[in-house]
Parts: sequence; C-alpha cells; structure tokens
Amino acid sequence: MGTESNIKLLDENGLRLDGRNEMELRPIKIETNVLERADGSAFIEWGGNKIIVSVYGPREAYPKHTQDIDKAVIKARYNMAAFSVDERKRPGPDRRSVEISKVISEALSSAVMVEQFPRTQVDVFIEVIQADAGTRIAGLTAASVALAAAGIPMRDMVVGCTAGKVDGKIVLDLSKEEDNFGQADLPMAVLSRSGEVVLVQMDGDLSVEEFNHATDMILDATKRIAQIQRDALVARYSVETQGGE
Amino acid sequence: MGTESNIKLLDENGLRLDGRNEMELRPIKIETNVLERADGSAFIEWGGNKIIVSVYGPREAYPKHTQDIDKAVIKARYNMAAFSVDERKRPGPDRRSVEISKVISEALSSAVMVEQFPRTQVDVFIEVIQADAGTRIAGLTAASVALAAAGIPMRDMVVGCTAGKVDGKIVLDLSKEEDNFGQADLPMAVLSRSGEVVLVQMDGDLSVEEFNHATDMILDATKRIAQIQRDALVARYSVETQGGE
Amino acid sequence: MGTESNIKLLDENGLRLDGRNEMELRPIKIETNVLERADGSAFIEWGGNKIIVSVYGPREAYPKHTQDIDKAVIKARYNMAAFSVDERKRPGPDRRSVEISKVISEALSSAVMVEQFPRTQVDVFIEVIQADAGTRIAGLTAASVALAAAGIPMRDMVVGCTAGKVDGKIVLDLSKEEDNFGQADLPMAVLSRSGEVVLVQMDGDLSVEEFNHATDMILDATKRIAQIQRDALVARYSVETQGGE
Amino acid sequence: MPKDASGILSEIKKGYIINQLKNGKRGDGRSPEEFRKITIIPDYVKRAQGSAYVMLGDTKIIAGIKIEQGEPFPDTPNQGVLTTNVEMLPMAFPTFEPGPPNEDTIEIARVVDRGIREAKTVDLKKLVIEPGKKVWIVFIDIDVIDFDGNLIDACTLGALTALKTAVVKAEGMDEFKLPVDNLPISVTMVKIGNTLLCDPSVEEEQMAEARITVSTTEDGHIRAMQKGKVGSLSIDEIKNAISISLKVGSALRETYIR
Amino acid sequence: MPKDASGILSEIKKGYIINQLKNGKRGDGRSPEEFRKITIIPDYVKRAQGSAYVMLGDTKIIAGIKIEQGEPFPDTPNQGVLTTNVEMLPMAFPTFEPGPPNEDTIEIARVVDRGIREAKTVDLKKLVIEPGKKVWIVFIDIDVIDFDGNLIDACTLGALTALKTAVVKAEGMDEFKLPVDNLPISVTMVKIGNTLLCDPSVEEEQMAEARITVSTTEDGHIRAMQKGKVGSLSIDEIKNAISISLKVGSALRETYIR
Amino acid sequence: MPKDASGILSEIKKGYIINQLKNGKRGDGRSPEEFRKITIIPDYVKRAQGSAYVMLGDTKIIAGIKIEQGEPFPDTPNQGVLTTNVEMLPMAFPTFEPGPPNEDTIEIARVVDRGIREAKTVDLKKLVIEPGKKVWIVFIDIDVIDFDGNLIDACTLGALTALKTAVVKAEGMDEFKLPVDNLPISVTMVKIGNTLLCDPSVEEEQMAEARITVSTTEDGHIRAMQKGKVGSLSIDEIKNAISISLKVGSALRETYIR
Repeated sequence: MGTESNIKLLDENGLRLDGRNEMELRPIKIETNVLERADGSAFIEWGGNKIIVSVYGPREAYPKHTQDIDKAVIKARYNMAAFSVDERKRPGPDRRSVEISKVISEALSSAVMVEQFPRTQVDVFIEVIQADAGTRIAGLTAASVALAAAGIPMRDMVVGCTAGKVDGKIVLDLSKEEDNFGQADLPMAVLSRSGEVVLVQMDGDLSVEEFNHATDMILDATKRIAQIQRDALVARYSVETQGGE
Repeated sequence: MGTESNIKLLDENGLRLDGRNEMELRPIKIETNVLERADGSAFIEWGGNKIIVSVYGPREAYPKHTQDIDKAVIKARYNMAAFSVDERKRPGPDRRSVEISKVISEALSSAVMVEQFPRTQVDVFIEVIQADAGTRIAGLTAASVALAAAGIPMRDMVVGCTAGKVDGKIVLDLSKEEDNFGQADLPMAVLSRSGEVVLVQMDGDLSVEEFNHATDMILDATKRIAQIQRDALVARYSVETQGGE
Repeated sequence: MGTESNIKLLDENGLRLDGRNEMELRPIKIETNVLERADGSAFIEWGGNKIIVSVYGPREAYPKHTQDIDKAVIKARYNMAAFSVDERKRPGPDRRSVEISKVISEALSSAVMVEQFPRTQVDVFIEVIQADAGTRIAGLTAASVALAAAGIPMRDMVVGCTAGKVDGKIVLDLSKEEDNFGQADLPMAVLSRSGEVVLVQMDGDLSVEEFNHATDMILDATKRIAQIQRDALVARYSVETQGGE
Repeated sequence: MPKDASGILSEIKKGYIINQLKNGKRGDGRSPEEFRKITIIPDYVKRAQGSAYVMLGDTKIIAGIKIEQGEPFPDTPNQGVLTTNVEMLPMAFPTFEPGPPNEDTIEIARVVDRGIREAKTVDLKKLVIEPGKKVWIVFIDIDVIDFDGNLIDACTLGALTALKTAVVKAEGMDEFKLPVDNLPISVTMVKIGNTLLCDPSVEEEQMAEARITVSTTEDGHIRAMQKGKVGSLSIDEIKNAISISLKVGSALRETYIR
Repeated sequence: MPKDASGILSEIKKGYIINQLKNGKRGDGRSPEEFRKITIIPDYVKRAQGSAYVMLGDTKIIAGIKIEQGEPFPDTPNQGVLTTNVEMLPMAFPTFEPGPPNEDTIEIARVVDRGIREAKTVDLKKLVIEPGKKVWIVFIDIDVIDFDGNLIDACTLGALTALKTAVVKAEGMDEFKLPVDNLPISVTMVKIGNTLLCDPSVEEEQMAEARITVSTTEDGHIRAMQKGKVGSLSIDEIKNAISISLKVGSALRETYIR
Repeated sequence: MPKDASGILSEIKKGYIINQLKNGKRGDGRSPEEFRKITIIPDYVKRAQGSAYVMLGDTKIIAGIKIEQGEPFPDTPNQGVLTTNVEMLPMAFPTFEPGPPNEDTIEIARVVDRGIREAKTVDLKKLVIEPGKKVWIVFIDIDVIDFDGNLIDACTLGALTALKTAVVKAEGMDEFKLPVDNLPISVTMVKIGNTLLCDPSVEEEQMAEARITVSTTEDGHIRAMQKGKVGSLSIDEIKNAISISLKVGSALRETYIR
C-alpha cells in the first residue's frame, strides 16, 4: 500500500472523500461492441476508470510451441495508455502490467470453455485509457463481457470488486486516494454463479476478521456488478434486434 | 526544418555560403563495385557526403512469412556510421533511419522488376560514412546504381535531388547549413526515363508557387545526375573489358 | 590490467598480501553433483571464488539452424550473480561475459567427444556466486568436472590456472588485489594429459622471458589442480557406491 | 501496411472497387474527395493535460497530452521539446502485434509530428523554465484502438484537438494554456487507377498503388508532405494532390478545428 | 510454470499422487501441511552486504543483498528504495531459458517483494542520506539454482535471512545494521483434489488446479496474498488457507527466522 | 565466424589449400608469415576527430574517432574513458545480419581494445576536465564494410591510425592533439595442419583449427593475447606465434604506423 500521510479519508460521519458510504460502489457503466475490428469488445467506465477491452479468437496459437493440444490458451494483455495516469507512462509492458496480465489471463481461463478449442488462443487486449484505482478488476470485469460479446463459449462470467482498509475501516471499491493512502487493498474476482474465487491478491495489513468482512462486502457487490454485465449484454442484443437482424 | 537563426545563407549577389548559385549542384562522384563480397555495390561522394551501398540478392526471403508469393521484396537499410555526424551517433536503428529505410525501399521497388523473383528479397545496405545533408537522396541515387551493378533487372533507374528554401529563395541541393537553418527541405526522387515520382517528402514552409519552382529545379537536376549514374555504370563495364573479361 | 597505485603487493620477503609465495595456489575445493535437476553439476571454491556449474545435454540443438550436422555444439554461459561483486552487477549478459562464454565454450569443445552427438547441444551454465579474481579459469575448471559428472564422453579434462605479474615479479593464481593493481594477467587452460592449450588470453605487459616463466608455473600448477578434479570425481563415485547403487 | 483479416484482399472485391471507381463512386458510396464521418470528442481523458477521441469512419484513435519538466536538447537550449508517439494497439486490427513500434507506426508518428512541428503549432520558445536546463516537454501520445485506414489524418486531428485543449501545470507554478496556433490540416490520398481518393479506408489503402499526404496551414502554404507505398505518382498528380489538400483541408479546418 | 523434464507429467504419475492423497499422504510421504526439510546458511556470500543459501527440499536458492546510494523516487523523497529481483537461472531446470525475466519470474519476485514491503520489514525512512536527493537503495537479488517447486516461500526465507544479516556501509560513513523488523512468513499451498498442500514440489505444482500464497506477520495479520494458476478456490478454501498459513508460518518463524 | 557464401567451405577447396600448404604456399600464393597488401588512408572522414580507411587484402574497414565530454567511471575519477566498438555491417558479408553485436563482434572489439588499453596508447590521465566529474570520452568506432578475414589486425591498424590523427576540441576550449604513444601491433595467425599462417583470409579462418592473436609494442613486450576457435595449440606453437608476432609486427609498425 501507498505512503503514510495525514490525509483523513473518512469524515466524522464515516463518509468517504467522494461522499460514498463504506458499502457504496462508484458508478459503473458497461457498453459492448464498441469496436469494429475486434471479434468482441467492451467499454467500461467505473468511477474515473475508462477501459476498452477487445477480444480476438479463438485463432491458431502462435508461435506454435505455445499451443496446448488440450485446450485454448487465454492471453490477456493489460496495458496503460501513456496519458492514462498522472505521470506519463512510458509505452510498453512493465513488471506490474506483466503480473496483472498473468492473473487476469488465469482468472478468465476458469470461465471460458477452453477445452472446446484446442491449439488455439484467445487474445484479450485491455487498454486503460484513464486510470482511477481498481483498473485490474474493472478490466477483468469488462473482459468477461467482451468475451461473451465475441461469442466465446463460457461456463460462467467473471466479475470482481475491490475492498480495502481506510482509516482503520473496511470499505468497498477503493478510490484513487484511498488506494494511495489506505492500509490495505484486496482485489478479488469470482465466477458469477458459483462464487468460486478466480483472482485474489492482497497487500497491506488485514486481520483475519477484517479479511472476512472485506470478502463479504466484495461478494455482495459482485452480485450487483454482475447485473450490470448482464444488462450490457442484453442491451447489445436488443439493439441488434432493433437493427433488424 | 531546423532552428531559426541570424545566419545569412545568401550573400548580396545571391550566392550561397559555399559560393554556389541557386541552380548549382555540389560535386557528385559515383563509383561502382567498390566491395568484393556484395553482389553489387556503389560509392557516392556528393558534396561532403560519403556513402557506400551494397546489394545482396535476389535471395530467399527470410523469415518465411516475409515472402511475397508474387514478387521480390526490396529491403533497404539506411544506417549512419557512429562517426559520420558531429555528435556521435549511437549504433543501431533510430526512428529517423527506420523511416528513411522505408521510403527508400518503396522508391526502389518501383524501379526493380520485382515480379521476376517471387519469394525472394533483395537487400540494399546503405552506410553513411560521412553525412553532409541530403544523405537519403544520395544514398537512394547510389542504391539504384548498386542494383544495376548487381545485375538486378530494372525497368528504370531511380535518381533524386533535394531543393529547399533559404533566406526566402528556392535553391537546389541544400548544404548542411542550409538544411539546418533554411525554411524548407524537399527531397524528391524520380524514375529516370518516365519522370514518375517515387519518393517525395517535405518539411518546412512552401507556397504552391515555390513548390512548383522547386520541383522544376529538381527535375532538371535529376537529368544531370542520371548522366553521372550512367557514366559510373559504363566506366565499370569498360574497365572490365580492359581487364580482359 | 587495472589501475596503477602505490599499494605494495609483495612484502620484503617476497610474500604476497595473503601470505602466499609466488608459486602458491589459493585453496581449491571441488564438489560434484551438488544440484538435483542438472544432468551433471559441480561446485568450486577457489580462494574467495564460489562458482556453481550445471550441465544439460546432449539435447537437440535449438533453434534448428544452430545445429551442426557433424557434431555437438558446446554452449557455455558464464554469468555473474548480482551480488557476486562489490558493486551490484546488473542482471543479464554484458560484453565481458559474452566474450568469456565464448572462450570457455571453445575450450570445452576440444575436450568433449562432440563428434559422437551430431545435431545436439550441451549446455554448460556457469554461475559465479562470489567473485574473487580468476573466475573464468575456476569456472572452466569446474565445468570440465561437471561435464564428466554428467557422463558426457570426453577425450581429456580441461584444467586451467592464471599467472600474472605483480610488483615486477611473476606469480601464480592472482588474488583480487593482484588482479586489480598488478601489471599482467595470463589465464590459461590446457587439456590435462596432452598439455595442449585450449584457452589463453593475456593483458598487461610481459616480456617474452616473463611469459615463458609464467607458462611454466601454470603448467606445473595445472597438474596439481587436475588431481583435485580427479579426486572430486572419484569421491562422487565412491559415495554413490556406498549408497548402494 | 496490414492486410485485411484474412491477410489478402480478394481479387473479386478489388475488381468490384475499381469498377465502381470508373463511375466515380467508391465502395462505400463516397465521392473521391469525400471524407468519412468525423466525430471528435475533446477533453476525453480528464487525467491528461489535453485529449481527444476521434472517430474517422470506423477508425478510432485517442490522443492524450502529457506535459512534464525535463532537459532541453543541447542544440536548442531555448526551446521546449515536442514528441509524438503512436501506438497501433493489437486491439485495433487482427494482424497488429504487441511490441515496439514497427516501420509503419514510426512513419505515421513522424508524418503527424512533422506537420505540427513545421507549422510551429506549439510555440516551443514559450516552454522554457530555465534556459538550457529545464523546459516543458510536450508528449503527444496516440492510441489507435480501431483501424479502418487513414491513420495519419485521424491522428493529426486528434493531436491538434488535444493540443488546443491542453493546459500546462505543476505544483507551485501558475498554470497556463499551452501556446498553440497555426494548425496544419493533413489530407491523405491514395491513387487507385487514375483517381486520387481522400481519406482511404483500409481496403483502399491495401489496393492502392501510392499514397500521398499533404499538410497545409490556413495561409495556403504546404508544411509537410509524404509519399508512401511502392507505386509512383506523376508531378501533375502531386500538384493535384496539393490543390485537393488545400481545398479539402480548408473545409476540415473550418468544421473541426475552430 | 515449467513442465517437468519431458514437458509433461505422466497421467500415471498423476493418478498415483491423487490416489495417495485420498489416504492423506503425499507422493514423498509428507502430510498436507508439512514443509520439506529446510536448511538455511546465512551469510553465504561474503562479498554481499547480507546473504543466505536456502535449501527447501531440492529447491535451492541464493539470496544476496547489495546496498548502494542513489536517488529516491520523486513521490517518496524521504524514503530509501527497496527492490527485489529473482533470476530463474537456466541451470535450475531443463526448460528454464536464459534471458530477461518472464511472467512467472516477475510474479514470484513481486509476491516476495510485496510481503516484505507491506510488513514494512525494512524501515525505509531510516535509509535517507539527504532528503529528496540521496538515499540507500536496497537490492534483494535471488538466484534460483535448483528448482523443485515453491519458489515464493524459498525466496522469502532467503530474502529475510539475508536482510537480517545485512550491514549498510560506504567509504567515510559509519556502518550500521540494516534496520529490519516485523518479518513476514509466506506459506504457499496448492489445491489438488479437495486438499490444500503446503510447500508444493514441482510435480504438485504442475498438477495442481490452483495455488495460493498467504504472507503473515507475528501479530497474526495478513500482509500479502496471491492466488495463482488457472483453477478457482472457494471462499472457505481461502479462509482455510489463511488459517493454515498462520499456524504453519508461526512454526517456520520460530524455527528459522529467529 | 561466418561460413562462406554458400555456408560451407567445400571439401575440395579445403583439400587443395592443405596440399598447397605442404609446399609452403598458401591459396593466394603468399608465404605463411606474409600479410596481404595493406592500404591505409588516414583522415578519411573529415567529420570525425580522427579516422582511417584500411584495406587488408579484400577486407575493408573504416575507423572513426569521436571525443565527447562525459562522466568518468567511479573507480577511475582521474582518467578519461576509452571505448571500442566494432560493427560487422551486413553489407560486408552474405551471412552477416543486422542487429546488436554478436559474440564474434564483441570478441574482436574487446581484443582490439585490450591491445590499445594495455599498451597505454592513449594517455587517459591527460583527458580529465574536472576530476571525478567531467572527462573526455574517446569513442573508437569501426565499420566493417567488406570482409575477407583477419578483422582484428585490420581494425587495430585502423584504430591506431585514427587515434594518431585525432584532435580533441570543443567550443570555448583550446584544441589539442589526442595524447597517443606506444602503439601496439597485433598479429593474428591461424593454425592449419602444422603451420601458423599470418593474416588469414576468410577461407583460411574457416578451415583453421585454432587462431591466435599476439599484440606487441616496440619494446618487444607482449600486451595482449587471445586464442580463438575450437582447436588447441601446443605451448611451443604459442611461443612460436609470439616470436612471429614480434618479427612481423615490427615490420608492420615500421611501414604503416610511423
């Protein structure tokens, strides 16, 4: 977690800097098929985050030695635009984005019916246009929608949320200031129906009780977010129907 | 174009810093087959420029996915020696040399009968030993000679020249100071017989009239330079004949 | 050779900073099969040097175009741990380690019966855990043991030693200070039985007589070091026998 | 330039397009000098100092400006620094690959940069903090997220809009609008058969023999040119391209860059 | 994660291991929560400022600390810098390749780093020489020389031991022990069938569906977590993993990190 | 080392060369200790601070010197810096590839550098501008443009000639000749059969079992040595190589480096 500071993140009523209470999510909006070329795509606005995800595949895995004879390989690539953060981000992968790409790839692999497409790969490109804390979870949540929009067979959707500790209190969906100056950060993602955890990372300082409290809040929130995912996919189909297909 | 400055580039008689008038080329000398290993080579001195070009091919294009089933691929690689410029140039390609390599490759592709050699590549290596403004055009002009010297079938020769604007006046074949402190730079290359343009780039500030005047000057100059190309190729053959082959 | 300095490297009795006389080696200890995964391995302590060598192969040479249809390719890779030297060494190969890897590969190629394994490669990984002058020779000496321990057929062992000039006198097996502040460094390695030289490099300032004296000392020392190599290999086999195989 | 998804533009399609052109019509019904629909959303990325989202037909790019303090180049101690970078993201087209910029990307970035630089759009002399030591560095970064041809013009429009909205700020300093003036409009054309087509789609780019970009400023002057692709152009075609660029560019400026 | 030498773990072997697990026994006879034999040799590399050689079963790593002067990060001018790098040397496993760190290596280094960083093990505030200008940079470098699974725990043990023995020194300055406190113990488990197995061997890692690492400090708090691999874990399994980590970690701390 | 154009030196050619050698004659008629024709054009690149064009038979290289201000190495604050870089340009040989230097190139550059460095040819102590802060950095860059073997000797001759003509200059400072003295001559030999051949051609290099380079100075001392290639040399052969190098090197110095 970030730097210690004297910034008070909760006011006397327990409200957060942006006025939310501890259980409150920032506004979330998901839109599908925002790009022409991709096989599927999604755009998510989550608080100040703006993230575009595009999906290509299944297509032949390349180079050949990366092929899995039993299943498709899910290759997520998380990338931040140079202008997405306060200090310009030099183009190209850094150690942080490599790690995030890995855990997102693993999380999505649980959801896709990879065994249906041996020797192929499914590319999931996640571009963070504007970053505002929680980009990996927002990107993963949108990626799941983009995969569905691409028509990739999935056994379940992946949906995630973050909780954390701020001024000693567990709160949902950290903002940028809370991420920078809080005491713990717990991003988690689950399979929508089964509730099985496909991504969890944590850093900071949590007691076991705090951890349990945080996961309860996250699980509750993922139900709400899953609904937004479903709405986005439905909206797309209804729009298509109107379009006369 | 370069920096503004108070340097006067034309004297009261309209003559340039090196004494040339506006229509005058710097001295140009081309020599062929200066290297043993290459399939063809040429050396050009053009003002203070010293450039060596070597040609290999047609040879199998590698890696395979770069092969074109319909024609040969012309791969020019423009490179500056570390000691060719005032401040040491770090070895390896930079963005400028990548762009120049691309436009030279494209220009030469128009001239070579690429359809005769499907799946092959022709490598054209252009090494700037000493740089003195106009290296891309000098290198391209020499490359055309080197291709011919290598016996690569060509439908026409490529020949180029630069014009520019200096103290508000259009002049031919910019010198280094004129390039650094002038107001426009227009490198252009044509097919020798047809006069079709195969390379044109421009930067600076030209009115349409100035552009037209500049191209007239360039087209006139390319005729003179084409003669130097032909002489170089003839000289080579005559020398070979004298040698008894 | 290193920097000039006022450091006296020999005392009034001609003894060196660590108390050795001119002919004396630092303590050397070799142990075999210290790693589980490698096909063969060796650990050498030579003065303050600690070096681990592991061998894999013969295995199919990769990428394919590196295969030699007549023989195995020996690929040594000399690498220094980041913490092995006083100032942290940035991970990855530098020009020095590339050169050392090359001369070690060549030296080992003379000793291995490479003609028995066409199209394969034998990988020899040399990791310098702690560096204390003479690492290339210590690594090469251990590499020869690791190859034998891996069961790779060899026509002879490679064994090496360094001599140098210190305060104007030829001495054996330079220490770190002697390497830094001496006047010459001569690492050499030979085939154990034939005495043929498979590695020699030199830098500094040696007269012909000094060179001859230095090589005499080295050749004498390699006989002693070869015995340590043999003891290490025997110890390993005897241990294995005790283990009941 | 990338091929279409299958890697090859089918001969049938190509024949159809050329045939259409004989009747003065392009595949999508446009006239030769007509641009596709342009939508520009300025200030799209709040965290950037200036930004724009540009849709040019199905081509979509996002341009963002970052302005940081740094050292001037040794040969221009009294000027700020301007740098343009384009990322052809692998999300934008099936054959685009991750990794450092390739020659296509570099060419595009350099042509966009050249137009802006030569028009002296950004007054770099006003970006000096301490002469020879500390200046403002203006980074123009452009993400290509959906590709349907004509990146040079889309990126130029994005860069200009982003520059126009950009603000220079730093802790303990007064913020000020980035000094921007004299905006160059680039117009890119390809030659198919004997026709010059403005704002080529990806299919038109693939089948074209030659490409030419002309950047002009409001004074009717040319600021940058770049011929691309393997084919040639006659001098007359180039002169024609210049006059088209002046005419079409002037309309674009009026509509989108005021 | 690398496959075994032949690239594939045979189905037969896999069946055997799963069968054994039904009887509560692992392939090598350990119980699910049992670590393999641990041997730690502190101060193994004299030339480093701190170091340790760790054997965890057949996994062997060497950790070394270098401490050098350098600039602080702009956003933390009053702190030293801590950086963790792991090298999965090609000597350690048949399929490891030379070259820059791949995603596996980066993940391991970052999880090790996170545990130490979040426990505030190294007091970075005491590593300032001149605020905003010059601080101590602590490099934790770890060489993996023999690989048989569970690098995260082996590397954490190595890093902690090396940090504990580390001394800060430079010419003309008083040397002092690196300020180290509050050591996090990481415990890594994999899920095979319905069982969580601590300290997985390479074979167990290869056949496992999911992996989870929990780093805890002596106060019973969690400092870092990381789920790995393609499979999922239930919330209850994660809670179980936390309680195992606290129990097993506490024993490890007692035995090896006092 | 590269193979010839076809990638393999034909067995027939090889047999012929060995047969010739039994009669003391090399393929091109030279005696074993004879160098090919050497042509050196000093000051070939006016824009460099020093330069030379060297033809050694059909091998052609261009050496250029650049001298810039920079920081000294921390462990030698009172010395300038010397650095040698060789580019085996792809134009020089059919199998040379573009890209960063490979192990062959690095070895050649380091052996050339070692000879010059160990002979203390450039007086680095005279290249200090401000001790510990600012010194002159001497870049020796060598372009190999045509390759027919024996790059080490060709590059050494080029580097020495370029250094001898080099001038140190900067705005606002008095220019002075680069302080150069005690020039090392390198002589490279290959062993074919039982013969040591000086100045090997590319074919001789390809078929040779071993290669050895000995650099000597006018005082008859050895300054650098390097054995190359897979084969071995006896101690007597090495001693012989040293005496050949002294003899031949002395003649080369007299003729070309005065």
